[in-house]
Amino acid sequence: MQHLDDLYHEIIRAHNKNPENYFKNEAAECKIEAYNPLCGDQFHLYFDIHDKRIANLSFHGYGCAVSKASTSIFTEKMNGLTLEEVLALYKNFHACAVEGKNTDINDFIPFQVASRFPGREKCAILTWESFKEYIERLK
Amino acid sequence: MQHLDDLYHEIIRAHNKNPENYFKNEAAECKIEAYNPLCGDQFHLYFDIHDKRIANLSFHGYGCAVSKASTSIFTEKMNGLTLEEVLALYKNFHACAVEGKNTDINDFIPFQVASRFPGREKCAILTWESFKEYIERLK
Amino acid sequence: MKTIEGIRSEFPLIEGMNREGNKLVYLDSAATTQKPRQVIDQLVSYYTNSNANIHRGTYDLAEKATHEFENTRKRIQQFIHAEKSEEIIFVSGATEAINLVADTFVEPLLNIGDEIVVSAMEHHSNLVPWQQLCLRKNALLQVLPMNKQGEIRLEKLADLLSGKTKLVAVSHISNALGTINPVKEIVSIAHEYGVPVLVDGAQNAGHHRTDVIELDCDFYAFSGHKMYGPTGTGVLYGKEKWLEQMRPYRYGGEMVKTVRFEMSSFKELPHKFEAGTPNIAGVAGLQAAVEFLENLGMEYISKHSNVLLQYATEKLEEIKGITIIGCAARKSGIISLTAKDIHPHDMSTYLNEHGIAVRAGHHCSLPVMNFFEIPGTTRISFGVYNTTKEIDYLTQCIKKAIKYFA
Amino acid sequence: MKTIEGIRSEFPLIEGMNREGNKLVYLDSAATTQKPRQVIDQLVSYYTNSNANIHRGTYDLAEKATHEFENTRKRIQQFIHAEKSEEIIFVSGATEAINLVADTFVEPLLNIGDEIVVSAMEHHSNLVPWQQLCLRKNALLQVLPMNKQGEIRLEKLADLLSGKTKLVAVSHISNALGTINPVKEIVSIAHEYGVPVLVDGAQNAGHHRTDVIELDCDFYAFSGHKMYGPTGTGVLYGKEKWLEQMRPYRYGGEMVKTVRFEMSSFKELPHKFEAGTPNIAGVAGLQAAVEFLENLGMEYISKHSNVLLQYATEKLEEIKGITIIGCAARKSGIISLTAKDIHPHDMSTYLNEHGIAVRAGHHCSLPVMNFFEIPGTTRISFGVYNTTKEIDYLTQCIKKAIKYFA
Ligand SMILES: Cc1ncc(COP(=O)(O)O)c(C=O)c1O
Ligand SMILES: Cc1ncc(COP(=O)(O)O)c(C=O)c1O
Repeated sequence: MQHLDDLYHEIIRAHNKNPENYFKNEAAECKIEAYNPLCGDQFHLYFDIHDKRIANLSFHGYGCAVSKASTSIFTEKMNGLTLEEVLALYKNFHACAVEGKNTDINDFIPFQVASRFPGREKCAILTWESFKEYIERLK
Repeated sequence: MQHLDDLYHEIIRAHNKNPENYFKNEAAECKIEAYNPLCGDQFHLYFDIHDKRIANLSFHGYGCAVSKASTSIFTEKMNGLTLEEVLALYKNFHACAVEGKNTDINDFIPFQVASRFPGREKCAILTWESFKEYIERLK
Repeated sequence: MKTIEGIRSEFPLIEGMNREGNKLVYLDSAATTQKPRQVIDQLVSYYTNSNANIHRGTYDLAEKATHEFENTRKRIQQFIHAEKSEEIIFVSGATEAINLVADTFVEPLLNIGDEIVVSAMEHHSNLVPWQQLCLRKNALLQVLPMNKQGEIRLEKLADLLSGKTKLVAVSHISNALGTINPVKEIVSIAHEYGVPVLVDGAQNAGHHRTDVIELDCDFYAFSGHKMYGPTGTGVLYGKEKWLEQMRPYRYGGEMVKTVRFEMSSFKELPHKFEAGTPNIAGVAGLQAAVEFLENLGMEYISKHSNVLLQYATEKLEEIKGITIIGCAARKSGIISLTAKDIHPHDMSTYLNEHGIAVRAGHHCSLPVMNFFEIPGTTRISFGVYNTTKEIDYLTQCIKKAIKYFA
Repeated sequence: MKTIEGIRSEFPLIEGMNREGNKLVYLDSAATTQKPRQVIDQLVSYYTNSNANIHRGTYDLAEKATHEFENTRKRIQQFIHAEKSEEIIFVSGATEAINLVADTFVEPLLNIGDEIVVSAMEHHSNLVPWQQLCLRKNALLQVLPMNKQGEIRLEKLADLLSGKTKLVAVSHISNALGTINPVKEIVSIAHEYGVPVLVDGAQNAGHHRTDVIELDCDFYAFSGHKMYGPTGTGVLYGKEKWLEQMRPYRYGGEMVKTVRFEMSSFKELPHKFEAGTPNIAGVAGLQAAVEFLENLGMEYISKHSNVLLQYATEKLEEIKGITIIGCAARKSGIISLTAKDIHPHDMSTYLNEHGIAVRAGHHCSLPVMNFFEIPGTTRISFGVYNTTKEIDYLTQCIKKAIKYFA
């Protein structure tokens, strides 16, 4: 169970049960779909851009505990950031969740082990990747 | 060597070295090609039909010792026979060379072992099969 | 009589992984089965005693290899009760078998506006080849619907058939739902309209008796690795009359009679379809797999699978929050389920940590998932080595998972 | 340093067949090589420790199987010095690899009156697919000629190339003659005309270093079973830019991204080309074969083959009545010969009775036989296990055969 609790850290389970910013916002300026065909996970992200900063970020959809918690934390962290800041944070998260590196952001730590679980390497990074691709296309 | 001498019986080797009725006869009424694409063996058979009997049967071409000897003996045996007699003789030879059964025709006996040699099952029967197919199409 | 312990002990992986306090409850036989010792031994024996290229050799070793290979063809013929061994084509798997029929049988018959019928519960391997063929040729893919139990709506078939229909392609058993389809009835209806039927037997061949004459199907495709045999092997059965009229699938060594630069002629059945050096060792292993199955007896195997199915279904239905997807009246040893609020990947990760191997996802059957409006399921599937004790352990762990994620 | 006895002892079949007064001199490695113990062991180990279906599993076993499979891809990439592992496609053999390129790369490019160039010494597997494609599309098959030594007449290539040429297909090494072709030069000339080149590397990959970057070829095809690996495995290397633009070869599981009844989308390289469950165990065995080759060192292997070639050529040329077919300046370990008045099948049967396995016939290269105006040859081909002592024994037996049939 130790091993399991590493992946399903209490923070992840908590966010999975009660995700932050979890609502549809069809009136949003920007909408993104994050979709993983392998497992069917699918989140819709809703946000506006005010003064070059992300605003009113929310999400809705379906996914595993890891991807849902990761998306929930994503919405908490990204709200209010500039695109440059978003990219910097993406890099930090990627290093932690995909490359397994240490991070200075406490909320990211639970995702460090995700990449070591069979078939789960994409769960943590799904939303982050889709968002990054979106804003890179914006530039 | 015992084993080899079974396949390459002295009769087979003799016919291979000095085949009977071995000449081209482009003026013949009937010409048949017996060809085995697997090994490239190719004989041309030449003959006429006089009074419903095979006449002037000869052959020419290229093949292994077994197929050449078998064709040589074929020309000896078939010459002068009616089509019915040809078929009867074909059956006798097939039983001996393909099915490995005993035969009452001494010249056929050396071919009885042919079918047991790797990859050689078709050598003995090649000409006989082609001839049989030809006369069946005649009917 | 075989005991279940005796059968389990014939599987080195099952044995090995359950040694010394480790645990493996393998419940993913629909993806691939584990291999009995005699199949593995046969591979070793082939490479140790018989290895040579076939059909062209004039030495003992090549003769032995060729003989074993052609012998397996006869064994397979008897195993599926086909009429002639020439109707057995060795391929790399069910997917290749189906693509072969699409390219060389249906493609030349298919004109603009023609139709192909598939069922609503096909594996991608028996759906995408037909879909892509239809797209390429401007033909229409018709879908034979299913009901909420996951059963084909047989009464709809006749409506879909017409002079334009060139093929019906249907699975014998759905890998996503476990449904055993009424293939014999489907064939009989299709034949009334003169339409040939391809049956995807991937989930049947290793688990229940296969009788292509009784089914009267025109083609039957299956994979060796799902019937306790080696990966990279498979069989396409086809009625001789169809195989005769089909062009070769691939060109190369072994399948030609004569070759000149201007043209070539091709060998008779079955070699016409077997270009290049085949998976000779794999086919030897497949023969051992068939022997394994026949020794156990297909009746025994089928019954064992049914016992597990009934037992597991009952136990799982008792668990609150578990929904079984697919409750056809006739099912094989496959159970797809969803657990309220728990994603299939979380469930399978949880079970994996407890030594249970199940599959999570869409099982190469996205349209089935769309039909049930779910993104995926957790799938449990049985093999000859599974026990009711393993099912008890499974249900216990699923209950714990539900608590864990609550 | 490895001794030849040490190497021989790694081959169970060679060892086993030479025990207790029995004898096997295996001189048919161009048809298929024997397998070292580590390849056979790897198959056993795969089925005993890792067997699961790949790319879709969320349990340890499936993860292990997937990891091993993708790891082999990287090993193969390094082995042939390709740039990216995505350029390595697993197939069932060289024949499938070539047919794949014919169907998905050349076919869509080929218009009426277009041309494909093959050499005069191709194996049927690298001739018939192009011939049949040309016949189907009303295109022209051009033949790059060879001289009486069995060497490609390189100076004729430019004459055959034009804007209409869509591909040059040429073997790295001729299986019928042993000629090592100037592939690098052929590629460079073809590229001057913008024509891509497929190299059939079936006879090279297990015997000499392969460097697709240095050759700069566009496709490279080879078979596992001819490089000490399992049957039913093979590799197609293709430059990424070409593979990207090609349509999938087969449709089914593993290669799709999304599927709806109306349409599907496909995965990225290399999975786009790998529909259905692949030969997972075979690929594991192929990895062991590559390790075996790399441990011995391709340089050592190539040198060993060259020593045997020189030695055997000298000895055989001394025998009256023997003619060696194919005397190119650059040859691999393959010798085709005819013996005056003795049919190749009689020769091979005679040798078989003395425990020597050689091949007799046209070696799937009928046009080569026609060129030399012979119906077939007796072919001797070497592997890492062959010795000069075996060649002495061979020549002695050939001499006896000539006497026997005299
Ligand atoms: C030069 C060459 N190309 C292609 C092939 C075909 O290989 P496979 O039969 O393994 O597909 C062979 C082997 O027979 C060969 O020697
Ligand atoms: C019903 C069904 N059809 C076809 C296939 C494809 O089989 P393979 O991947 O062995 O080609 C499968 C297995 O995944 C299956 O379950």
